[in-house]
Parts: sequence; structure tokens; C-alpha cells
Amino acid sequence: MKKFLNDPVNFVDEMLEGIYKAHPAVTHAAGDLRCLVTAKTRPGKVGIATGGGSGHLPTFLGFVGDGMLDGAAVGGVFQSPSAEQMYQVTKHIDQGAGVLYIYGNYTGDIINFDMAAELADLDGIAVRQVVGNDDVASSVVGEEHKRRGVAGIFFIYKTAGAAAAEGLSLDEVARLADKARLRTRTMGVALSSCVVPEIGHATFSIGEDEMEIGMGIHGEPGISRKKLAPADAVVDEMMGRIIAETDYKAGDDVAVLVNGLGGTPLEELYILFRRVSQLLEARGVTAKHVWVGEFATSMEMAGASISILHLDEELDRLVAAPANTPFFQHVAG
Amino acid sequence: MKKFLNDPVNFVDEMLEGIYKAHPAVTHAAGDLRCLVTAKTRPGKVGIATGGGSGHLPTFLGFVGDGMLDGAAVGGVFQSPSAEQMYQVTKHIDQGAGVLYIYGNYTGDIINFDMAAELADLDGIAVRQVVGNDDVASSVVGEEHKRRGVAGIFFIYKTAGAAAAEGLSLDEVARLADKARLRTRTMGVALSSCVVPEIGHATFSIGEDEMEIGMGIHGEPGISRKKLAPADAVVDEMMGRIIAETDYKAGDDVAVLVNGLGGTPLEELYILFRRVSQLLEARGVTAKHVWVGEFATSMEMAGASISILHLDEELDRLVAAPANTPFFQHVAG
Amino acid sequence: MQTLKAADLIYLFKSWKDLFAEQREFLIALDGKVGDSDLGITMSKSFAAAAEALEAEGEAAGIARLLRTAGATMARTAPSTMGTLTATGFLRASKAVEGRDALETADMAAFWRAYRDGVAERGKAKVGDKTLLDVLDPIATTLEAQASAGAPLSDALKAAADAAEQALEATKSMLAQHGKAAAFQEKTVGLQDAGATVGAFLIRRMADFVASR
Amino acid sequence: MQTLKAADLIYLFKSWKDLFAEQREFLIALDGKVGDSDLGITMSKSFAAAAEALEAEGEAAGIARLLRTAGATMARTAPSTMGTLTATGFLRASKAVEGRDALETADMAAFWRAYRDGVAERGKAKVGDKTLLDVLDPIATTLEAQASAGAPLSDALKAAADAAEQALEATKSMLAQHGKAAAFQEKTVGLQDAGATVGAFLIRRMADFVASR
Ligand SMILES: Nc1ncnc2c1ncn2[C@@H]1O[C@H](COP(=O)(O)OP(=O)(O)O)[C@@H](O)[C@H]1O
Ligand SMILES: Nc1ncnc2c1ncn2[C@@H]1O[C@H](COP(=O)(O)OP(=O)(O)O)[C@@H](O)[C@H]1O
Ligand SMILES: [Mg+2]
Ligand SMILES: [Mg+2]
Ligand SMILES: [Mg+2]
Ligand SMILES: [Mg+2]
Repeated sequence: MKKFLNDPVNFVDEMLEGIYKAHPAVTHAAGDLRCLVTAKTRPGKVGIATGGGSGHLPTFLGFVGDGMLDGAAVGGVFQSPSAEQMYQVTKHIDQGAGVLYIYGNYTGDIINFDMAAELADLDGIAVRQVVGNDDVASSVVGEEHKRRGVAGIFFIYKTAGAAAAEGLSLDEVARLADKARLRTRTMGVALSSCVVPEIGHATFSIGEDEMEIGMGIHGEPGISRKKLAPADAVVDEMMGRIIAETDYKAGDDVAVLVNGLGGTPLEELYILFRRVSQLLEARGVTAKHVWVGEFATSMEMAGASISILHLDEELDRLVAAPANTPFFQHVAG
Repeated sequence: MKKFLNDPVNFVDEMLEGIYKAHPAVTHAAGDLRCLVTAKTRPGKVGIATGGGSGHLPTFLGFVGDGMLDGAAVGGVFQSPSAEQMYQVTKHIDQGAGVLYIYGNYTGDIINFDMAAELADLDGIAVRQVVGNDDVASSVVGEEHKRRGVAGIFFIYKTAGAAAAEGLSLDEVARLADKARLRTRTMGVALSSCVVPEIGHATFSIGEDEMEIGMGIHGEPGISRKKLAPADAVVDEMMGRIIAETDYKAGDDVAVLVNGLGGTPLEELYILFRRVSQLLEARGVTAKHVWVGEFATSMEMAGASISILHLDEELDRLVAAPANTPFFQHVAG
Repeated sequence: MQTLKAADLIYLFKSWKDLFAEQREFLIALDGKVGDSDLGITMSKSFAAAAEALEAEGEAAGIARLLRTAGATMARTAPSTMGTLTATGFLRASKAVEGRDALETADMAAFWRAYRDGVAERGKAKVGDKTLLDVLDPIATTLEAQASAGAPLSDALKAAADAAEQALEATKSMLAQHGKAAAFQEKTVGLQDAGATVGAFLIRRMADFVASR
Repeated sequence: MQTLKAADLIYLFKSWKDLFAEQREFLIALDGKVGDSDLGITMSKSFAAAAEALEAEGEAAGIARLLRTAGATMARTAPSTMGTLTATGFLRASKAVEGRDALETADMAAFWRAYRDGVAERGKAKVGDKTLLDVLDPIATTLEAQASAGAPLSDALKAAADAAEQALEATKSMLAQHGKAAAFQEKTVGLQDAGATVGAFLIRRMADFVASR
């Protein structure tokens, strides 16, 4: 296992110690390193919490900061944080305006966030939940509630974070986050496996010339495994699936996120984006906001995903708003 | 070869097409995709040009933008751009105040930038050069002029870019850039090889349990190859070499860059930074500015480097200044 | 042994801890087929933590209190799906046996009924959805039947374990509807459910433990 | 053939192109030992481009013009150390043979002297630093001696190629002072220099080419 590690058991906590040292803008609550919260809460603002397993940096905790989130409960590698941790984060970030949970559609996380919401409710904290389910590959149309949440959650964060920063109410922030969720689609492809530190070997094996379309960010099997095709053909297949279930029309604007899974060079992500942009242009659709880089990784997995958010006027405004978090900065144009 | 590629021959140009589509803040000069320049030059400002091989994103071209650089000549993977391309970039970005070249200490780049400077001189453009040589592993003390330039060039860019943005003269910008150069040290370690697209296989082989201390960002052999040690021990060895040839004193401030070489998860970089920070604290030295992430990569190489800039008052001011480029944003605290 | 006392419960958790230490790699591999490979880790970690916590608490705390400690410890140490569901199960079982010093067959039926209901409520799965619930339900119903028939605890648990293993076998033909496996419907057919495997392990070890003492 | 004419030069570049296509993998491996593995790529690419450009330009352009095209094309297509140095070499050689229709031994001496001086000036290396210069220098001096002795072109080139190969062999015992290899001083001992290898290839192929026609 080729990793910079001390004892694998301490992987997450040592990572967090590094993060707190590097970024004074975030701190932890309840004496628990894994309850990461912003160092400056803003009275009256809707709080936004997220949470989920480690191993996906900058998702989830990396987006805690100005114009984005207020707290994140941090789990073990690919494991949900506990309900208790989510609850502690909730209590810390609530500023009287309630808290919105945004997280990915995984049973472990749902069960724990549900528990946390019950606990917060007993304290009189209003909690709303938006559960990201952008991964087109993980279930068919009509069964969207079964889909996994992957990199597209970034757009939900960005939208909700900007809405909360504008001072909107919990209902309004939740409405906008949910709108971003409903209008986001992601397709991924993996070329190699990740290695979970405590497991120490590849989660799955894949041939030297193979790719897996639709693989999940924990190594969950995808839709089809085939011979690695040229980059353009890979994008054509991924975009084909996204476009088939959306209604982009000429003149529409979208936001695009080309996300690396951890082991793929940035150069290659731009080769993928080039093709995405050609396909959108061919339909008269404008990629108005573009991010290319690592946003939701799977440790050292080689691979990429394409997420597209179908903009409307208010989503456009919120996506464009400034943000400044330890792992993500956006200077408004 | 597990890459998202079309024809490997088009790797760099397709990457650039993607970059231009994604980032309207940069464009190209002289009808040559490989002459990347900022879309908004500022009259009277010292121009800053860089250049070098592709395969290191976000280095080099990723730092063209506000508060940083004005142009970059883009070479093939790990190959110098041509003197002609450097010259075209120089002509485009000169705003009457002269142009500073900042690039890495590689013979190919030097020879070509020298040629370009001669051509620019014929046009009456004042050119100064600062050649990054931060890689401690690549030559002994006393022979620093033989050292390679690696991730620490980021600090030279940041310093010079901020100085130029302040409206300082070419001499002054060059002086400050050179000061940042002299006060920057980097040590790297590699765990796996990169793959050059046109070559198609690993540049070097390394055992499943080995690391190479001091390896260059093109796969140049390092100082020693040994069994992969725990993360803290790796950092201790790297920092030991940096500290041995610097004069950090209690109360001093430094800027730290923990850089991933392409294939190493961000989580692990924070585990490394955690140890860096412990070692600095033990000496009473403050890591005043910290960046952790990918800044100078070697395609998909697994590995990391640690760069430290010994701050003084004026370097502190310049490093802290805001910047906004397609690949790097910094919101001044 | 025809009742399970607080001291026994502490030993049982130790035995469960050993069981999941042994089955760690097997469960990693099983969960890896249509999941994320963490089940071996979370189960071994959470039962180890629970066994330690019970040991520390000591038999004087009583059965209900020990079960609560087990549940709370597991919720903290392994908040994955199975970790949280297992924690929920023990927390509900704790309530169901409140005030009992020694569990007989009828108490054990109440224990597993509460365990099943807790998992069902928290996970919102139905019997037949290819989850843990598919073995919890026959465990609970078998124990109820055994209690009505006046069977001694060891016989009742053996019957429940047999029923659980049959039910586990039956999960092979089901299509996963929940958790990470749900995305791979057809691919899950032929594979036994990982969480259900844990459920069958739990009851079989409990039966063997009671039989051997 | 005792002179090299414009038409020959076009064929010679084709032959060099074939040579570096054949030697591509060998040079990648050689440069990989204490360098960055690109030499095989840059040399095959730049000679292919130069050969094509000369073909397109045609013999009517004359020798000096053709050499200039070769140099300019190479500078554009392969701006690595060797690419740029080789380009510089041909550009300087072009100036040195300005006005000549056919190169005799004395012209060839001027050609390689200019080539060597260009490389030395641009690269700032000295003889003995384990670079290309270590074969360029004996090539130039041997040709000068052969010219003084009145040797015909094919004999002179053969002597120069022999000298180059000896000089190449001698680079094995040197310590690299420049380029990517410089950081690995002791490790470079025992290895022949990659750039010098290219130089020896160039002159040997030129000698063979002239001898065979
Ligand atoms: N909604 C649910 N209700 C009950 N059991 C479930 C549910 N979802 C999943 N499971 C069980 O959880 C098992 C997987 O557990 P675990 O590996 O902990 O999940 P994860 O790693 O996805 O958090 C499945 O085999 C299944 O038996
Ligand atoms: N300063 C120099 N002067 C002359 N030749 C040099 C110099 N530096 C390097 N070389 C030659 O260049 C060769 C390497 O060429 P190349 O692979 O193109 O370099 P790079 O890949 O580093 O740009 C060396 O083997 C050496 O012969
Ligand atoms: Mg899990
Ligand atoms: Mg090179
Ligand atoms: Mg699992
Ligand atoms: Mg080379």
C-alpha cells in the first residue's frame, strides 16, 4: 500500500489535526475533532451542516466556510459519522434560524442524520434535510430516490451556501437547495481502485486496459466494465446518459463540474471538459460556470465524473456568488 | 496506460482547448495555443512570464491571472516550449514596464528563455530572469546553481505577482522574486512513477514498498531509495534536510506549501502537514501562510513535496496579497 | 444453562467480539461484492468496543443497562448502516428486557422482537428487501413460537439460529432494495446479503454460547 | 561521392529521420537512466519534421537555406535541450556554408566547427563536461585535420565518425555537469552521455551516407 500513513487507525484524526493547523478558519466543537465547524458563525443565518465518510476530500468538510457550509460531521474512511457527532455540529452552528442538512444518499448517513434530527428537534432546533442523489448510473429514471450522491453535491452546497449568506429563511434555503438537487446530474467513470487505509489493498480489481462506467465513489460497481476508450468516446457515453434524462434547450445555461476522483492528472480532466463543452455547444447550451479539478474524490482512485446543473435565474445568481473556504475559493466575476 | 486520452500527440493542445473553454480569463497570443496570456493586461504593469513543460498542472500556466502571472509558454509534456513561443508571450504581455521571466532551472528551458530574451532585447523590451532552484535534493550546498526548480516556484510567482500588482518597477519586482527564490527550499518524495502519454509506460519502476527521497518532478532519480517509512518519519527526513541549510529562528515566520505530485490523496498531504507543523512549532517557528494541495505535479505520480519560504516583512506582505487565477484563488485575510 | 444472566452477557459479547475478529476478512470480502467492503471493519471494531465497555461496566449494572451500553458504544464506534442498526437493535432490546435479571425463552423472544422492530423502524426496509431484517424477522417469530411451546432457552435459540440460516440462504434469491447494494439489483441475485449474514452469525453464536455453558 | 549537394542533403535528412525513428526506444531508455526519457521522442520528432520541411522546400533552395530550414523547424518542433542545441548547430552550420553549392572536406570542417561553436555558446558547457560537446569537438578538429591533409570527403567523414565514437566511449568515465544528469554525478559514471550519443549517430550516418553514394 503506497500511502503516507502512520498507524492507519489514526488516519482520519491525524488528517483533521493537519487541517486545523493549516486552516484557522475552521475549528471543532464538543471536544471532538470530528465535529468540524466554522470559526465564525453569523447570528441569524441559517446553518448548513453536512457529513459523511472521509476519503473524499475536499468533500465534505472542505466546503465549510464563507458562502458555503457551517459545519461537517466527519466519519471514518467511507463511513458515516455518528448521529451524536451530527447532533453536536447541529447544536454548535444553529444561530436561531434553523439548520439545513445536505448529505449524500447513503443508508448509513440517512439513518444517522435522521437520528440527529430527532435529537435536535428535542432541543427545539428546526432541521430540514436535502439528500443528494445526482449519480445517474446508480438507478434508473423513476427510481431516482435510490441514486447515490456524488460530486454534484457541490452544486447543492454552493446554492444553499449562497442563499444562506443572503440571509434567506430555512424554508427558502431548503427550497433552493432542493431545486439544485433536482436539476443536477452526474456520471462517473473509474480507471483504478482506491485503497482504504485500514483495509490496505485495492477495494476492487480492474484490468490494465479497462474502465468502469458509473462506478461509485466508494468503489461500488458501475453499469458496465469495458475496454478503455478514447477520452472523447468516454465523454460521449457519459454525456449521452445525462442528456437523455434532462431537457436542456438551445439558449439554456448550465454549470459544469469535471471532477477528478483522486489519481487522475488535471491535464486529463481538461481533455474531458473540452469534449463536454463541444457537446454542449452543439446543442446551443452554454457552460456558464465551470469548475475542473478535484471536488469529490475516492482516495487515489483514477477516474473522473461530470456533473451538470441546469441553471435558471436564481440558481445562476447563487452559483456565481463569492465563497471562501479552506478548500474552495470563488471570487465573484 | 490508464489515461483519459485521445491521440497522445494531441494531449497538450486538447488540454489547452479545454482550459480556454473553461477559463475566459486566459487566452492565447500569436495564433498559437501554446502562448497562454491573461485576457486583461494592465498598462504600465511589469509583465511576468513563465514557461516550461506540460504535465505539472497547475504549474506553470495555471498561475496566469490577477495578482500572479501574465503569460506562460507551454511546452510538450516535460519539454521546454520554444524560444519563439516565449518571445511571442513576452511581446504580448509587455506593457512598457518590461518583463520578468520566472521559470525552473532546466537546461532546455534556460537555453530557450535565453534565446527569447535576446529576441525581446532586439525589440527593446527589458527582460529580467529569475530561475527557480529550490530542490534541495538535486545538489549540495555551495552548488545551488545546479538545483532543479520544483514546487517552490509557487512562492516566487506569488511574491513577484503581488509586487507587480502593487505597481513596482521591473528591478524591484525582480529583486523581490529573487529574494523569494533565495529563501525557498523544497524536498520531495515519490512513491510511484508518472507516465508520459507519448511514451505510454512508467518512466521508472519502484517497488510496492519503496519510496524515493528527492526524486525530481520528471522522474529524475533522487538521493536515496528505501523502504516506505511511516509518514512522520518521512517528514522528519525531508524537514531535516531543509532545516539543516536554513537559519530559521524562534519567532520567525514561514510560508509552507505541501504539494501533491498528482496521485496522492489530499488526506495524506494533511497528515504530512500535521508533522511539518509539529516540527516547526518545536523550533518556535510559525507557519503563517499554509497551502496544501496540488501545485506542481508530475502527471499521476504518487508522492509529495514540502516547500518552505522563510518570510520577512515584505515577503509576508506579498505572499498574503490577494490573487485570482483560473487554478489558484487567494482571498486576502 | 437455561437463562442468560448479566455475567453471561458480558462473556457473550466477548465471544461475539472474537467471532467478528475471525470473520473480519470474510465480511470485508462479502460486503465488497455489492458494497463498500467496510462491514468486516465496522463489525469487528464495534463488537470489540462493546465487549470492552461491558467488561468495564461489570455485571452489577444488570442486563438492560449492559445492553444500553453496548448499543451506545456501537453507535459511537461504528456509525455505518449495520453499526447503527445493530446499535439501535441493542438499545431497543435493552428497553424490552428492562428489570429482568435472567433472560428465559420468553424474554429472549421479547429481546429479538424489539431488536427487529427497531431495525425495521430506523431502516424503513420490508421483509423480502434483502437486508438484515430478513433474518431478524424469523429469529423473532421462531423465538415467539418456541416460547409459546415452552421450549428451554438453548433449544429455542438453536431453532432460531436454524431459521436464521435458512432465511439467510433465502436472501440469495432476493433483489437488494436498500443500501449500497440497491444499485446493482440483478448482480445481487445469487449472493447472500451481508447484513443478514451478520444477523445469522449473531444468533448462531448466541445459541452455541448458551448451549455450551 | 566526394561532395555533398543540396539534393543529397535532403536525402541525408531522410536517412537521419529513419535513423532516429529506429533509435527512438534506445534513446528513450538511455535518457531515462539519468534524465527524463524524452530524447528518443524529441529527436525522432524533430528530424521527421526537418526531413519533411526540406523535402517540401526542395533542392533549388540551396544548402545554406535548407540547413536554416532544418534548424528553424527543429527549434519549433523540439525545444528540449538537445532539440534546441541541434537546431542551433544547423543554424550556425547554415551560415558557415553560405553560398556553397557542394560541400567538400574543408566546407564540412567549417560546417561542424560552426555547429560545435553554436552549441558551446548556447549551452555554456566545456569539453569534458559530459555533453554533446565532447563528440562535436573531435568531429570538428578531425575534419579540420583531414581537410589540411587533403582527404576526400568520405574518408574525412569516416575518420570524424571514428573519432566521435571514441569520444563517446570516453564520456563514460566523465561526471555530468549539465542538464538533468548533473544532479546525479557519481551515478552518471559508467554511462555514455545521451546527447553525445546523438552526436555520434549523426556523424556516423553522414559518413555512411556519403560513402554509399
Ligand atoms: N434500509 C435498511 N434497513 C435494514 N438493513 C439495511 C438497510 N440498508 C442496508 N441494510 C443492511 O446493511 C448491510 C450493509 O451494511 P454496511 O456495510 O454497514 O452498509 P454501509 O457500508 O453501506 O453503511 C446490507 O447488507 C443490509 O443487510
Ligand atoms: N549545457 C549544455 N551544453 C551542451 N549540451 C548539453 C548541456 N546540457 C545538456 N546537454 C546535453 O543534452 C543531453 C540531454 O538532452 P535532452 O534529453 O534534450 O535534455 P532535456 O530533456 O533535459 O531537455 C545531455 O545528454 C547532454 O549531452
Ligand atoms: Mg460503509
Ligand atoms: Mg526533456
Ligand atoms: Mg458496507
Ligand atoms: Mg531528456
